[in-house]
Formats: sequence, C-alpha cells, structure tokens
Amino acid sequence: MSDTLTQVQPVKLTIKDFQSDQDVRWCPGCGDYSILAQMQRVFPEFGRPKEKIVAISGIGCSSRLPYYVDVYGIHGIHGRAPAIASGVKIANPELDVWVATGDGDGLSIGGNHMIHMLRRNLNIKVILFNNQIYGLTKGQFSPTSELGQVTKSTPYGVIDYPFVPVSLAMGASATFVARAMDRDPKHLQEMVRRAEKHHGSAFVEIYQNCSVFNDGAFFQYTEKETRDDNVVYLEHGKPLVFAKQTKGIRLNGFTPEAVSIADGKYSVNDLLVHNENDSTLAFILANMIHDPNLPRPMGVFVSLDRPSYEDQLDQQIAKMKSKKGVGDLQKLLDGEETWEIQ
Amino acid sequence: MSDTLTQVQPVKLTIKDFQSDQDVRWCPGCGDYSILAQMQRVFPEFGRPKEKIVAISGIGCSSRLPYYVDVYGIHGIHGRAPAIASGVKIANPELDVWVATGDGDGLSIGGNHMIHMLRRNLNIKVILFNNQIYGLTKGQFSPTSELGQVTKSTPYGVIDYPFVPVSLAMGASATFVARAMDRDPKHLQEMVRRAEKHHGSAFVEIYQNCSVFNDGAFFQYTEKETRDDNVVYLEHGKPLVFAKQTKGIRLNGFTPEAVSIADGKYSVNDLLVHNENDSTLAFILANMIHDPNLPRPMGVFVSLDRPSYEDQLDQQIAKMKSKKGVGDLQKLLDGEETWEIQ
Amino acid sequence: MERPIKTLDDVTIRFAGDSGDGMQLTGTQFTNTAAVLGNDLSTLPDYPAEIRAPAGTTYGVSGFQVRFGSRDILTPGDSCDVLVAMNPAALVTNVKILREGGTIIVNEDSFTDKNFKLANITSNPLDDDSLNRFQVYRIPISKMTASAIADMNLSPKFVEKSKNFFALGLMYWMYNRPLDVSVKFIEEKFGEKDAKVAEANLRVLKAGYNYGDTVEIFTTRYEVKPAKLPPGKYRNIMGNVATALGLVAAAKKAGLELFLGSYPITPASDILHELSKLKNFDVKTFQAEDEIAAICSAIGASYAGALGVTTTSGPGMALKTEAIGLAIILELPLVIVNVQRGGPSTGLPTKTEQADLLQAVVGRNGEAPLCVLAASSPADCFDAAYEAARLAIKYMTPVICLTDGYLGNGAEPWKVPNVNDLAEIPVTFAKDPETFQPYARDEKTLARPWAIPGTPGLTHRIGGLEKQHITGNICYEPDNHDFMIKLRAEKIERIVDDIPLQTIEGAPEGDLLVVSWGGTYGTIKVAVSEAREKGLSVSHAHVRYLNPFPKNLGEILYKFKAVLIPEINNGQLIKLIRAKYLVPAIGFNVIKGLPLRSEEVEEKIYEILGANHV
Amino acid sequence: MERPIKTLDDVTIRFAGDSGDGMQLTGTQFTNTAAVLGNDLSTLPDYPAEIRAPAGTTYGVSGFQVRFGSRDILTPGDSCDVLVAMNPAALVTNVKILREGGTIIVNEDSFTDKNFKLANITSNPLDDDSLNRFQVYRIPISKMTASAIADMNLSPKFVEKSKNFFALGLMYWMYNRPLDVSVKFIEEKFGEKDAKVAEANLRVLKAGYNYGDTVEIFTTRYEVKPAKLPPGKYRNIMGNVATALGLVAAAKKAGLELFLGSYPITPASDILHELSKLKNFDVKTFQAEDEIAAICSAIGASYAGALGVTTTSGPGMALKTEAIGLAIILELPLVIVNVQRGGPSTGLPTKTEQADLLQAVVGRNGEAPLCVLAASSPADCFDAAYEAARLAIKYMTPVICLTDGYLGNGAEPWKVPNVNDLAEIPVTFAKDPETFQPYARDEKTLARPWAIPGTPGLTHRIGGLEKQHITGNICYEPDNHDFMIKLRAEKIERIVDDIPLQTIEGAPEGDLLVVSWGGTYGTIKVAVSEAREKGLSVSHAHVRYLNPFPKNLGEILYKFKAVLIPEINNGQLIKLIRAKYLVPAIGFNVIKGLPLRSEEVEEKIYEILGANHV
Ligand SMILES: Cc1ncc(C[n+]2csc(CCOP(=O)(O)OP(=O)(O)O)c2C)c(N)n1
Ligand SMILES: Cc1ncc(C[n+]2csc(CCOP(=O)(O)OP(=O)(O)O)c2C)c(N)n1
Ligand code: SF4
Ligand code: SF4
Ligand SMILES: [Mg+2]
Ligand SMILES: [Mg+2]
Repeated sequence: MSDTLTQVQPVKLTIKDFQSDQDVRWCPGCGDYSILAQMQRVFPEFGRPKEKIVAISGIGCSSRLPYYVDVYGIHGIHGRAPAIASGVKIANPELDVWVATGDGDGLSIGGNHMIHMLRRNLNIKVILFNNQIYGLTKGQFSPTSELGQVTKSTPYGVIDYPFVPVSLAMGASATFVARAMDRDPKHLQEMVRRAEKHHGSAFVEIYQNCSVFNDGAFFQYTEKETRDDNVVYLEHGKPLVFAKQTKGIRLNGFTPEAVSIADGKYSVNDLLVHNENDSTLAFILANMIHDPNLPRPMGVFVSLDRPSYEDQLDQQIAKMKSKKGVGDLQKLLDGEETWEIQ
Repeated sequence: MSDTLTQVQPVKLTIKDFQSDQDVRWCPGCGDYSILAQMQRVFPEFGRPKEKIVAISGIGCSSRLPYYVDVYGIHGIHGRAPAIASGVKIANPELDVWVATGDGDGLSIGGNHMIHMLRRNLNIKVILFNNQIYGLTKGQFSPTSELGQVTKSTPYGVIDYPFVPVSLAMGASATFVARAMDRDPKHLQEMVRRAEKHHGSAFVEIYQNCSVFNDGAFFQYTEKETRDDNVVYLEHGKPLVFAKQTKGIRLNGFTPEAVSIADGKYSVNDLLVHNENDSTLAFILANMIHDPNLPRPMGVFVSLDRPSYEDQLDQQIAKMKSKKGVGDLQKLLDGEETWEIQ
Repeated sequence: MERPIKTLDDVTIRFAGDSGDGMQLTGTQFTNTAAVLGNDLSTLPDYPAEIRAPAGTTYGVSGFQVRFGSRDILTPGDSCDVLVAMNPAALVTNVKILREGGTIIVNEDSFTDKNFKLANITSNPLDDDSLNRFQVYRIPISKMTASAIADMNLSPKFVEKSKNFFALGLMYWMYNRPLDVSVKFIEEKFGEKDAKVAEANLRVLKAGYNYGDTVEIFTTRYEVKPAKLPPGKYRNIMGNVATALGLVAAAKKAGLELFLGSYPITPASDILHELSKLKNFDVKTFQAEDEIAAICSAIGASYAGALGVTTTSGPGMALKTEAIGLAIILELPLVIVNVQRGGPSTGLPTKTEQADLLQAVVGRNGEAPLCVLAASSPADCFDAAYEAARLAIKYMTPVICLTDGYLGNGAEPWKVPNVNDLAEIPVTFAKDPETFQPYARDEKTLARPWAIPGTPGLTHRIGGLEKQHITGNICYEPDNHDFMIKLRAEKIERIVDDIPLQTIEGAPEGDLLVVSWGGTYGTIKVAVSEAREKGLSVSHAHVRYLNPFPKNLGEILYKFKAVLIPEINNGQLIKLIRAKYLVPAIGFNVIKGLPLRSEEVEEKIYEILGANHV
Repeated sequence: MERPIKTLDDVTIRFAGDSGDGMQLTGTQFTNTAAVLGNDLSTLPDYPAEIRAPAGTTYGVSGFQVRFGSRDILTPGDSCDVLVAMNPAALVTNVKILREGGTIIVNEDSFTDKNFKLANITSNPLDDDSLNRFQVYRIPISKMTASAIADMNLSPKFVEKSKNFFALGLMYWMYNRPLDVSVKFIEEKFGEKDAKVAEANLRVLKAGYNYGDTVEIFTTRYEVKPAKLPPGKYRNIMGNVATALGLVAAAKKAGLELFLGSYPITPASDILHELSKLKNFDVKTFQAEDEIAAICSAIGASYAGALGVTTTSGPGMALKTEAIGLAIILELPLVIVNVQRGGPSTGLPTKTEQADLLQAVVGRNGEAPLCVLAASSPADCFDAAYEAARLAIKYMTPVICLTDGYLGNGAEPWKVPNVNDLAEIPVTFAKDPETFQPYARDEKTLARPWAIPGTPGLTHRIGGLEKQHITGNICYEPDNHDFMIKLRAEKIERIVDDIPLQTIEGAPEGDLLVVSWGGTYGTIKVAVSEAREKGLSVSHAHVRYLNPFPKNLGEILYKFKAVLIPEINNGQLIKLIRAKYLVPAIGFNVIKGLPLRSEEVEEKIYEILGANHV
C-alpha cells in the first residue's frame, strides 16, 4: 500500500503551500501561532503531496489548527480526534494523519481515545497543545492544571492531582513520546520531524502559552533568561547536561538528581546518558516533573519499534485474500447451503 | 468527617452478613465466584457496619457483583462505575466505596473514568476482574486480550496491542496498585485488605478465569503445578524469589532478569528487593509481562501517600466556612446590590 | 416401526432448557434442516442476559422457537405446538405458551427434587394435574444419551452437554426429517478437532432418532411439505447476518471499501462478528474502545472514502448521539444500524423492542435531521441495510437503519438475489479543483460533493461549526444559519422522491387501517388477514421509511375511518403520524420484550370495529 | 454646560467592538447602573466563539445590547437606538440593527485603512452616504483616552484596553446616569491589586463623562425614569446566576447538600463557576473529565443522599443521553440543566436556540419518560431551577430544566424572594427496615422511597436492568416489563396534578392563540400585546411545563380558531402539541442564533389573521 508506485519523485513544497486561505483567529500572543508556524515550516520537508496529509482535531482553541493548514482536515467534536483519525488511517493507510488537540480535548474528555490509539500504535501523529487550562471555554482548569491553580471553576484552587501527559502515554504503551515548547521553535520543529519519521503513534506534548487565561505558566522553561537553568534537552546517547553545561542529571538508584559538573565533584561521565529505547528511563524522566529542583526534560523521551495497527490489518487482509481468494460477493450471499424452488 | 463520633465500637459481622438474598448467576467454574467469596470473607474484618459500604459497578459479568454482596450498591452503566462512585464518595466521604469492574468495563469504555479517578486519588477501591475477554457479550476481545487471540470479533487473531493494567494505572499516577488471582484466595484476600487500608484510590487487578470464553487464560499462573515457576510474589522489603526459593529476580540496569539462586552464581543478596513506595520500580515490575521468560509479579506494586480528593475538598469547605462563615441563603439571593421599590 | 404419517400445514416447536443445554444450537439445527427441505419458517430465540446462569434455575432458561410450514410463515407463532423441555424450570417457564392439547416432551431424568427447588416448584408437575390439557411424553433423555455412548469413556459432563442432540434426533424422527444437515454440521464442527467427540454426538443424534422409531410411545409421525415460495434460489438467514451481507453488497456495488467501527453489544454483536470474517472482501472491522469511538472512526473512514458503518443497540445508540450530529453537519455518508432491544437503560438486553424510533428521528441536540428506515423481517434486513447505504451515499447523509432483537436473531428463508440485479449505487468523488466547493449542492438531491483526501487540489476542512453555504467555511452569520438549517432539512425531505410510494395490503379505503413498522410486519399482516377473512373492512400499511415518510402516506391514512398503530413501545410512530397528518390514530402497545402476538392485535381490531370476538 | 434633558420611555444601546475591547464589561456596567436606578431592563450579550479573534476582523466583533426603560421591558429590543462602535468591523456588522434615525457613536481613531481591510470594506463608511439615515458622532476615543492618562506613564496597550471606560462614561453622561456604581466597581476590581490601574480607569471613565459635558456636539441629554415595578427588593441578575441560586435555594430548603457534577461548556459554564464559589454553603462542585462522568457522579451523589445536579449545553446533553436513561430507571432525583445553544453539532456555540426540546422529551433509547420544564426569562431561571429540583425530589425522577444562551447570559431586574416564602421541599428518607422495599410506591405520586447508604437495615441494590415491581430485583418477566414501563410513564403523568394550570394572557377564546415556551416569552408577549392593541383577537399561552403538559392545555387550544407556535427551531413544540391535541397549529421558525424579533412575530400574526400590516 505504499504510494511509491504513484509518487516516485518527492514533492517540493514550501511553507506557503501549507497556509490555508482561512484567517487565523487566535488571541494576540497565543502560543498556538508558533506551533502552527513550525508545523507549516516542517511539513514541506516531508516531500509528501499535501493532499496526502490529513489534520484532525477535537474542540478547543488548539483544535482550530486544521483550518489553518492547507491539507485535508476535520474539526471534529470534543475529545474524539484520535477516534476519527483512526478511521481515516485504517480506511486509507497511505494518508499521513495528524491530530491536533489540547490538554482538555486530548486528556480530559478524550483521554480514553488517546490511550487506546497509543496502545494500538496506529501510525498517527498527535500534537498536544498543553496550556494547562481550558482556553476556548474561557478559563476552567484542565487535567494538567497545577494543584492550587485558581481558575474560573476553582476559585479556591485546583485539588485534582494533574496528569503527567508523558507518563500517561508511557503507561498506555506508547511507542513515541516527546515534549517541546511553543517558544523554542527550532526544537519544536525537530520534534515534529521526529514524530513524522516514527512509524507508529507519536505523542508530542507541547508547552503552550495561553496569553489570556494562563499567561506565563511555562515562562520559567520557555523564556531566554530562565530556560537554561530549568530545561534539560534529551538527546539519544548523550549525557543530560543543562545550565550551559554546568549542571547535569545523574541517577541515584532510580532517582534523578541535579548535580554540578562545574565544581569538580561530578563530571560528565557520571551523568545519566539518554536512551530513547528504554521505557523505564522515559518513565523516570517523565516523573522529574514532581521534583521542583529538577529541570524539565524536553525532547524525545522514548522511541520504540512495534508494528503499527494498520500494517497488521493490511497483512491480515492480504493473508486472508491469499488463503481464501478475493471475496466473491455472489458466493457470499449464497452462503453455505441454498436450495432451489422451481 | 470521620465517623468515630457515631460509631465507637467496631462492628462484628460475619461472611453471612455480606451475602445478599440474590441468587448468584455466573457460569459454573467462573472465577468470579472466588473473587466474590474472598471479598465477603474479608469485609467483616473491617469492623465497619455494612450499611456504610457501597459497591458500584458497570456492565459485564463481573459487574454483577454488587447484587451478591449485602451492602448498598448500584449496577450502573457500561464503563461508568468510577464516575458514579466518585459522586457517592464526594457526597458522603464517610462511606466505603468499592468498584467492581471488568477488563472491558474498566479499561475499554471506562478507561478514561478509571485513569481520572486514579489521578484524583479519591478514596475508592477498584477490583478489576481481568479475564482478557468480554464475557457478558459472549466472547469478543478486550483491551487486555493477547495479540493473536482468536475471539468472536477477531476470527484471525487480535492485532490490538494490549494494555498492561498495572502500567496504565502507574501512568495515571495511581497511589495504590496491586495484582492478584482468583485461584489464590489467601493472597487475594490479602490484597483486598491492603486496598481497604490504603487511603486513596486503590487499583487491584485480578486474573480471573472465564470458563466459557477464555478458559485457562491464566492457568500457568494460577494452577498448582505451574504457579511456583511462573509467579513471583511481591513483598515490601523482601527480595523477589520464586520457584520454591530456587530462583529470583535481579536487575540488570533497569532490566529484570530471572536468575537461579540454587546454583551458586547468585544469592538472595543479589536480588531485587521490593519497595512499595517506588513508582519506578513498580513500572519495571509491571513491564515484566513483556518478557515471557519472567514470572508474573503478584502483590502490591506500589503504595504511595497522597492526600485524597475528598479530604482536600472537605478542607476547602471547612476553610471557606471559617473564612466566610456558614452561608446565609437570604444574603446569597440578595447579592451585592439590591434596591427597593415601594 | 412404521407409524402413520399425518401432514400438517405448519408446526411450531419450542426447545427449552438451561443456558448450557445448547438449545440455541438445537433450534438452529432444526431450522436449517427445515430450510433445506423448503419449508417457509420463522424463528424466535429467547435467551437470558446471563451467559450461563446456574443450572436448573428459571432465570437460566434459554428457549428457541421455530415455526415451519408448507404455507407462508410470517411469525414464529403466538403459541407453540410442541414444547421440548430439558428440565423442570424450562417446563414451568414455557408451558404457558403451549397451545391447548399441545405436546410436551420432557427429559424425565431432570425431574428431581433438587431441580424442583431450583425451579421454585414444590411438587413434580408431571405427577399432578397441571398438565392435563397437554400430551406429555416423559423421556429419559439423559440416560439414553449416556447409554448411547457408554462405551466411549467420556466424562459425565460430556454426556450432559450432548443430550440436546438426542432431543434433536427425536424431533427429526417425529417430523420425518433427514439427519444429513446436522450430520454434516457435527462432522465439520467437531470432526476436525476431535473425531471422538464428533462420533459421540452423531451417535446421540441417531439414538434420538432411533428412539422415536423404536419405542412404542409415539403413535404418529408428522410431515410438513415444502412451502410454495416464489421460484428462486433460497437460503436460510438470520437477520444480523442479512444486515452484514446487505452492507457488504452495497459497498461492493458502490465500489467502496466497507469500514465497520463498532463496539460489542447484545443483540447487535453478530453483525460485527460476521463482518470481521470478511477480510478477503476488503472489509475492515475496527472494534473500538466504546461506541463513541466506533462511530467517530466510521465518520473518519467515510471522510477518507470508505463506506463508514457503525452498528449497535439501545445504550450504544444513546452514546452515539453527539457524533451523529457531527455526521449530519459534515454531510458524510454513514450507515448506523440499531438492533433495538428492551429499554430503558440496560433494560432487557436480550429481548426485543421498538422503542428507539423517536430517538432515531428527533433525539439529538439542535436541528439534526437524517433519514430513518426499518427492516421488517430477518431476511429483509438485507434490503434495509442495502437501501440505507444507497441513500447515505447518494444524499451524503447518515442514515439510521432500525432492526431489533427479534429480527436480528430470528431466521427465515431468503431468496438470494443475483448480484447483478441489485440496485446500482453510483459514486462520484469530486475531482475538479476549478469547480470544487465543499458545500456546493447537487441540484436535485442537494447532496454536497464527496472529496476524499489524496485528491490533488481539493484540500479542504470540514467541521461541526455552522458552515457557510457553498464554501463550507465557518460562518456565524444569522441568516446563513437559518438558511443552512432549512437546507439540511430540505435535503432529507427530498429523499421522498427517491423512495417507493407507500403500499397497502387490502382495500385502499375502508373502516380501519392498521399501520405498522419494523419487526411487527409479519404479526400484523397475519392479524389483518385474519380479520379481513372474517369480513372486516381492514387494511394494512407497513411503513419502511420513517423519515421522511412516503409522499402518499397522508392520502392513504385519510381514506380510512380509523387508524390503528400497534407497536412494541409506548406509542412512538403514532406520535409522528398524529403530529404530521393530524389523524386520530389509536395505539396498541404491548411491551413485553417479545414480538406482538397476532391474536392480541386481531382482538384489538375487533374491539375497534365493534366486531364480535372470533 | 447644561443641555436640555429629554425624557424617554425606553432606550436600547448596543456596545460593539473587538473581543478584546471589553464590550461585555462595558455593557454589564451600564446595565448594573440602570438596574440600581430602578429601570426595568433586558440584555443581550452577543459574542463570537473565538476568545479573542484578531483585532479588527468582523468575526472578532463582540456586542452587548442593553435595553432599559421606565416601563415593562420584556426583550432586549428588536433594534437599537444607539450603536457604540469601537471600530469599523463593529460598525459594519451591527449597523443593520440600528433603527432609522438612530445614533452612532464611533471611535474615529480606529477608522484606518488597515481596519477597513480587516473589516472587508473598501472605503470609509463615515465618509460616504451609507450612514445618511443615522446621526453619526465621530469621537477620537483612543486619543482622548490617551490624553486623559498621558502623565501616568502607562503602556499603549493599557490605553487601548481602557478606552471602553471612555465610551461608558460618555453614555452615562448622555443618559444622565451617576458614575458611582462603576466607580465602586473599578475601585474594587483593580484597586486592591494595583492602585495606579484603578486610578487610570477612573480618570478615563470621568474623561468620557466630561467629554459629553464639555464638547459641544451633543445637543440633548436623555433621561429614563425608574420603572414602576411591583414593590419589593430588587437586584439585577443574569440567567445563569439565577439558575445557580435556584439550585442552592432548593437544596437548602430541602435540607440537602447540593452536588454539581459538570463539565465546562458554553454557554452553561457560568452556572458551574457560580456554584464553585459556594463552598461555605456546602455546595460541592465536581468538574468531571467529561459530561458522562459529570452526570454519573451526580447520580452517585443523589444515591448517597445529596441533590444531584448536572449542567450543560447541546453537545454535552447529547453525551448524557445514556446516563439519563439510567437515572430514569434508578428513579433517583436529578436536575439536568440544558442551556441550549445553536446546533446541530458544535453549531453556533455562543448563540441561542431552542432546538433541544424534542431531545429532552423523547430523545433516549427505550421508553424513558421524564419531566421537562423551561425558564422564560433570565430571572425566571431561578424559579425554573427551583421547581425542577422540587419535582425531582418529590417524584424521584430526573427533571430537565431548559434554559438557553439568551436567558443564561441575559440579565434583568429580579424581585428577590424572601427565603421563607419559597415553596417547601419536604424530604423523607426511608428508615424502616421492616417495611422497606426499594421499588414500593407512594400511592399518590408513585415515587419510590429514597433510602440512602448509611441507613441501618436498608442495604439494597439498584441498577439499569428492568426491575421487579416493589422489590426492585432484576426481572425479565414479560408482564412485569410492560407493567413497569407503563408505571414509569404514569408516574411522570401524575406530575400534572402538582403543577399549575396553564394560564393565558388575553381572552380565553378567539381567533388566534400564540403558544410559546422558553426564552421567547418576552418577545411573543410584546408581539401579541401589540396585535391585541390593534384590535385583533389574539391571546398568548406561554407553556412552562413541557412534559407533562398542564391538564387544561387542550381545552385552551380548542377555544381558538387558529394556533401559532413561534420557536427558535425548525418546529419542535408544535410536533408535541399537534401529536397530542391534533390541532392544526402553524409554526413560525426563525433560527438565527438570536432571540426572535417581536416585529416578525407580529407580522406573522397579521398574516394569519389576514390583517393589514401595522
Ligand atoms: C461535548 C463537549 N463538551 C464541552 C465542550 C466545550 N469545550 C470546548 S473546548 C473545551 C476545552 C478546551 O480545552 P483544551 O482542549 O485544553 O483546548 P484549549 O482551548 O486550551 O486549546 C471545552 C470544555 C464541547 N465543545 N463539547
Ligand atoms: C454502552 C454499552 N455498550 C456495550 C454494552 C455491552 N456490554 C456489556 S458488558 C460488555 C463487556 C464486558 O466485558 P468485561 O467488562 O470484561 O466484563 P466480563 O463480562 O468479562 O466480566 C459489553 C461490551 C453495554 N451494556 N452498554
Ligand atoms: S484563549 Fe488562550 S489558548 Fe485560546 S487562543 Fe486565546 S491565548 Fe490562545
Ligand atoms: S461468561 Fe465467563 S466471565 Fe461471564 S460468568 Fe461465564 S465464565 Fe464467568
Ligand atoms: Mg488547553
Ligand atoms: Mg472481561
């Protein structure tokens, strides 16, 4: 079912090709603009005709994304994008299917479809805009809002312990999990590229600033002044260093610690080396979120090989066709036993 | 809100007190009988009046459980037991709330409610009957069915990669996760006891034999002849030994290995020691399922301290009452600004 | 021993026993044999919601009723002629539907004190006067079964499990039927895995047959001649299988792949099971995590250019409500099959009902019109599903196809269509970037174009927000909204020009018109025919298209002095008809989880027409 | 400078600007001041689905219409007298509802080429003839704002954000209103956090006021005297707040804790926001993961002895369908509030509509009857919610309370009830183990007992399977099912004896009866009054109870020659009325996401009665 038959030459497109004729309607200063731009920037690199790409979303500010990318798309209903996308992908595995969703859409009402899609490993790419708030409905807390956060529906603070989206995806046996930020465009682009390359479900959480209802929620990670100290970039096979190479992460048992590698006690050799193929390590890195003294990891947490759902389905179909022959409708209707009445 | 005020003396009840007047209607040989019996056996130990206990379920063979236990109960709709239970518990935190669910009910249609309940850490106990099949609807695959399993809806074998319920619960930041088996009643009783003792959401997966549609799925773990070799019991602070103390589990990096401690190469001191308070370890143990050479862990994977949802809510209420005073309805209706018309 | 053979027009047998006794299999075997012999027939499986409730209890009783005849068989029968009861519980729960003078065959061995207790009876009904009105045969079925295979060294459990074949063999003897259909079945089903099991079951089957032949308690055998059905090729078919085949056939005729997104639920699951076997027909079945994902995946598949289908029953249908609204505003083809069951809520999951009609027609948020039609018999499920798919594709709309538990599980002979004779289902995908507009309209049908991903130059986005006429862009304009709501309604209304006029059985005017829909077709046809034979002026209109109604339905209604609408619900079609046509229709509503009985409908007809009973 | 002051009966002002321009706040401030001055009033917020679409675009325009008067104000006005337009987009999108000769006040500074382009216009409308029919005032609002706070060293962004206070001040001057309500507001809202911000906003507000006073372009000021409302204590209230208060009041009166399980959705979220503030009233709000969990948690809470409530809008209502069926068969009290919005599907999320009525009444699988009622004005949301809770508790049933986006977001003066005067809501929990049966019935209401966990001796289990009469045990008996379905229906029917008779405004018989429900009350009352004043024989019946209908509704309908049912849907109440009473009612259906206009209804009345227009 590869489309190399119909499409020998990779297509040359530019960012312009991926801009639709619809006006972008997000608030000024919204992080969604950057995410959209990075996707539009990276999509041409894939060398795929844009008609082979489908963007599916649910409901939320973030879920408006499909309108703005000039590919095929469905702006679905709240939380159901992974389910709609699954149908698209299974019906036509030749299509590149992207899901745009939010922390509410993808993890609250749509949490179940998300985890089931991940375990099935459908070759679908999820971009989850995490702004730790419900934007479109004007500021209620979401499943990633922080304890104590004051929102429209929690005037005295959130008491719901938040999900760690990366951990949840790991728990659901996801084969590709990454994290990026709206305000680090280069790295975000790279994560989009990596997601595209992965054969299977790719789950990319993006820290996204909601300038109206949760402004600055991620500024400690995203802003130039504080980013170095508070973010550690994950690179496969490389030690975890941050703070301009002055600090690093080492493991104490299963517990990650931030250590200085500038004062001589520890060197780079003592540090944890990232391994994208190790899901336990990914789980450890995901849980760094719980320790305020640790920087926030960005990058690919895990990337594993596992057959995709639609490949297996197509194999099953091919196998049954070769075993039983291509189905003959008349025979099927006749069934096993017929009789004639004259 | 503790009920010590109203209830000084613990109540003395027996197994009979927890048997309802309804005929039990499971198939002969079904593992559900044992689970029911162990719960009825352990409940009297809690010293709680049975009227303070509520059992909530969804739909499925397993979800019939509430009918058979003489406590308060709701046989709800498919997948929604955790949501119904949340309402019961929040409305009256004095009640002990138990959820009975199946691998389909609790992880397929009800997966979202399950993970959200776990992250909120409502003090609710979940008994998940995992028979790796849809029993009540006569034999379709479930989210825990194995790859390749032939069922009514997968005549050529399952291609959906299964959930590992324990991992999923870990990914959802559950505070208590355990596994037991229908055919090991003593251990199952112990897990029920442990769940009750935990203050917060407790998730107990039980391997349960469906004698009609998936007979023997767990026999390698549950049956006398093979159990010793294929099961390792987790005990806090103790090394992981199995096969009549002849083998154990050691960690190679993050990877568990089964080693002999009988042939002198390794001793008990080389083995992994269980620590219920370590969620990384729990994740590693959960993933042992993927290695067919490893025994299946049974017991408490993790038990963590975290405030329960309803405790925090009650605190918030108490705080607001002391801050604003107990609400005065007339004042509330009047609002901030009224005017009189004569 | 030769016995006199008496010829009968039709016979109704009910097999009843424990859920574990294999009554469904026994009934199906008897049915298949009757079908192959050319009888017309109709079946009614009737099983409990528990998989296999404890043996011997009344709530664990599973029944299978089959009516077969040499004349037109329209219903599985209001009452039965023969009751095969494998234990006391089966006897006590089923005897009330045995006709006066009917035959009871019991497994005498099961009439033990323990079983009386389980059946909630205090004494042996075989020994008191309670069965005086019937002909009772006490047969030691368990013992006979055991002795038939005594030398084979099989477990007592096996013996217990195969005794149904003894009963089946006996019935074959009694109704003078050949064993070969069941012999073949046993050989195929068990033969491959375990020759011994096959051998044992065959022996038991034959032992039952021979028992009738040998033992001198049955004085007569019966014969039911083939039915004079229209010429053609026939097969026996269950409603759910027919639905599955109708969907496959429609997809093939349309040149589309069939995609089923579904979630198991009784009594609809068999459609999923059937379709999941058809991988070599390019049928893709996706068992989703729930009904919402199921329908959403089907919507996605339709967008991608497949024929998206979702199948479910009551509670599952409720869950699909929101997504159906999405499909309506997206204007994508989608077939939604609802195999109705007893409600409300979980209700009576294994029983039949017709109480989801209003939900289908108007049960959504916002103005969300779609096309609704219903099947009228098990075999008709094929045509209904096929037609639903045809309309869905032609009008770019979701279509709800209603069947029910009785239709889905019931069976009857089906005249197999020739594939070439099936209605064409033309599909034109949009191709031209110059003229393409996502919400442009076909002048006649008002359908919008179907432009599938992969088509060069047609990238476009659709969604659940109100859309601008023609462009499909998001549009909050007040006038556009009013226009679009009315346009979507008009599109569904226009289907009226694509569907047959309402037909009527009986005179086109008169004292009473009985209007029915769905699975009650057979019952009501019988009731009306009987009443007409008795000289009453009564006709019958069975409405297949429930939204929109056929163009001439009003005219028909106005020609009768009274209108009666019997339904297995508390009055649903009647609401739609009264609202639309303002006729003072009368309802007849018996909601017992079972098909209506022709007799009770007949009585209602007499009551309305002031005629004398019988 | 003193200007002549002209007294007016009522005035409608529409504030319009970018979503970021604070028009909702401005409108609300003006409203609050009018309320405190004792005007009767009605408001219509009208905002886009985008939070803050790019500045200057037409789809980013947010509007707030307020009508205030010295006489009865029943609607926010079909057209407005004054349009305050903060930019060209606001002008072009709103000018069509300005009356001939009306006043336009524009922020002249925003009339730039860039903004013309964003508003899709090619030339400056202030410079061509297009506004000839209006009185246009071009005011450099941005500049004036900037200069008012020039010395304060605030960012240009701040200046932009506070210019709405200039417009507000100007309107206060024009309508001769005091500033103190808004002064207090500004001090409280900003004062605590940032005294400078408060100071700046106050300066701008006053600058606007003084501008009117000083600059010689306005020749007249207007005055609107207090309305002659019935004596009592009044406050201004929004519909969603009134709903929240109605629920709290009912719970308190019943002696129950209030439990709200909800999931945010426009335009219902404000009810959740309001209730989540009321922790010190023992109100527990649970923001669930979705609407299904929301209603299920409320069902659980009711079982545990709280008053379970769930609030939502269209798509969320659809998702609750299955669980509503459960609540019906469990027979637990439950209030379901649906703040209807434009559909189908996501539809027009911020606009109003009445298209969920049929869904409420019959949109479920199986026979699942419940009680449905609707609020008729923002303040009436209190009574409707209160009454819904009363009936839910008394009849042990879910009750659907329908409001809509217009009611929920709109505001009006509310005569605050005295808590002691509110209807009693007695609650008796079952206590007696000797007599307790889960599905025993109150003779009069047919309600089953409410037995809550914790009660000694009453352990029992309920569920979604059909249950046996009295015991509540699972029961698959055919006759029991029929009986229970009819019993549940009968219970809801009996509510008829508990609700007021249908009232009628106008003569009790005549040529035309206009029937309305829900949020169209005011509009239709105005239309009917106008027509009656013109001598036509027309009356008005506004139906609050939609299931069951009041006992005398049929009688009332039959007394009129014609019946007109205007609805903001494609004909829903009309279906129920035609089906039940067989009257040839005529529909009038304008579905624009906006309240109906009295004028168009009036015209329809003239059309039906063959009367001359005006
Ligand atoms: C069934 C349903 N429930 C609720 C809503 C209302 N709703 C729309 S978007 C949204 C949450 C959006 O949050 P998120 O996914 O985080 O997106 P964001 O706006 O923050 O990007 C909600 C609750 C809806 N549209 N449909
Ligand atoms: C909304 C809805 N969808 C589907 C069903 C049908 N159904 C009932 S139980 C069940 C699955 C049961 O599987 P599981 O939870 O594993 O329970 P088991 O019977 O195996 O104990 C399904 C699909 C239903 N009752 N309601
Ligand atoms: S509300 Fe927040 S997330 Fe939504 S568009 Fe505005 S800034 Fe972005
Ligand atoms: S079907 Fe399976 S799970 Fe259900 S009762 Fe029977 S044996 Fe148990
Ligand atoms: Mg968000
Ligand atoms: Mg199961």
